[in-house]
Amino acid sequence: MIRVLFFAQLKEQLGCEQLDFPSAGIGNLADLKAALTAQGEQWQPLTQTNLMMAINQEMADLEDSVADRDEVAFFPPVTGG
Amino acid sequence: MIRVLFFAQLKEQLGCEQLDFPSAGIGNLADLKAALTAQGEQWQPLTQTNLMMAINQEMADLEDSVADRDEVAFFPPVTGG
Amino acid sequence: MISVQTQDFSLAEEYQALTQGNQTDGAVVTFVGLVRDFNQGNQVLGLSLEHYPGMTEKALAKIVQQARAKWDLGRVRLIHRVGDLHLSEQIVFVGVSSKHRKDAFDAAEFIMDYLKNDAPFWKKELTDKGPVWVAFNDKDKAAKAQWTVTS
Amino acid sequence: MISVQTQDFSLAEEYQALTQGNQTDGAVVTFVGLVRDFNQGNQVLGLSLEHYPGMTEKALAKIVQQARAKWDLGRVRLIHRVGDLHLSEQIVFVGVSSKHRKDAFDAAEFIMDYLKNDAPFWKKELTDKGPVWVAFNDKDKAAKAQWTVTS
Repeated sequence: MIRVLFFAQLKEQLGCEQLDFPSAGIGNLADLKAALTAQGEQWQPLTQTNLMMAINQEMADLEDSVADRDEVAFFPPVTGG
Repeated sequence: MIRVLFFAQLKEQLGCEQLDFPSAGIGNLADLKAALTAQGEQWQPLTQTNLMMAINQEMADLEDSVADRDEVAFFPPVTGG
Repeated sequence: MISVQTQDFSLAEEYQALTQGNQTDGAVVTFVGLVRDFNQGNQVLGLSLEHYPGMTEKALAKIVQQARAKWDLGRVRLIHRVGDLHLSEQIVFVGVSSKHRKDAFDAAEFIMDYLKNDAPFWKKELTDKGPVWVAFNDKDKAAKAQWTVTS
Repeated sequence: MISVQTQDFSLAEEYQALTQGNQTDGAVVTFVGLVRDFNQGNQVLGLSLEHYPGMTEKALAKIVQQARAKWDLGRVRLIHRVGDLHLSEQIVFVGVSSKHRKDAFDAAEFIMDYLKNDAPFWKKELTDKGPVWVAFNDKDKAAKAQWTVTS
């Protein structure tokens, strides 16, 4: 399984904070995002532009590989400081 | 008279902190500097390069006019902060 | 010293930690970010700061490491608060000591510019029109970009 | 607030003066310059700061005015000590508050860069080789020059 986390307004839009998603067939972040979005209408917020992603708590891109037991996060551009 | 002040190492080199100098014949800072230097060997430190000057407590150049009762200062480049 | 915390911090204590027993650094630059009353067109009453525990600390450590690689720095302290904050409360602290002032100024500004782009914090402002997630500011992207151009 | 003084200053008090009752400024940058142990090849034990009373205050006021003309600043505080100072003692303080951090960073650095060139202070260091007048640093001239190029 892949542990998937959502933060800030994305978390509110999805109505979901975290979930475990089957890693079968998931090669990279793009695959994971597509598989999540395919679950239904309520996952459309994942298609918004400018979303940021992390794999195992490091910033990542859609092409980066994802493996079983990885921790993946999707979130809006950061606004701290 | 022109009130003339010296600071820092220039003051030590000249052995003089301030003096009143006759304003007759003094048109600008260059004139004043030349007249001071002409007083004798001990005034040679005034010919060193990079000396800074002020007239009435504002930074000034050799071409700037000096008049009777002005306060003029000669000093090395500043090193505060 | 890097800390992500709910409690407030003291500039005086941070300055003490930057300077005590430190005879080699002649320059100390500090930055404090505070909750201000007006942002992106809204009257702000307070804000709530969410973050990504675990990743936040790693991201901040990486930013400080990048700053140390670019400049000759003495001590660096970085604190970011999370949770609910009221108007005028302190949000973030960066303190840098160094031998020369330019290194301290550049590093402190660099750390803030990178933090604004790379550290997983999100601000939700409580405004007179209700809660509003703060939008990313493109000026922050430009501020980060300048460091790769001029280096 | 601009002050030329023999007595020490407190960063905590200065920060208080920059922020108290100030809800509009979200950014505060401070710089403190201290007597450090090694400068221009000499072991420093302390220093003596001479200045040009009267002109000093005018020069500092002009520098702050120049900074205010370039950036949107809230409060600005500038303190420079004179007289005899020991190792690790505080020499100079600049504090700037503003709505946006870049203005505060730029203004604080600008004020220091201009002070280093235009304010009539002279440092005599007490070193292990005896008293030495500090030589003007060409890096300070370059630091000032950058502001007219990039503005």
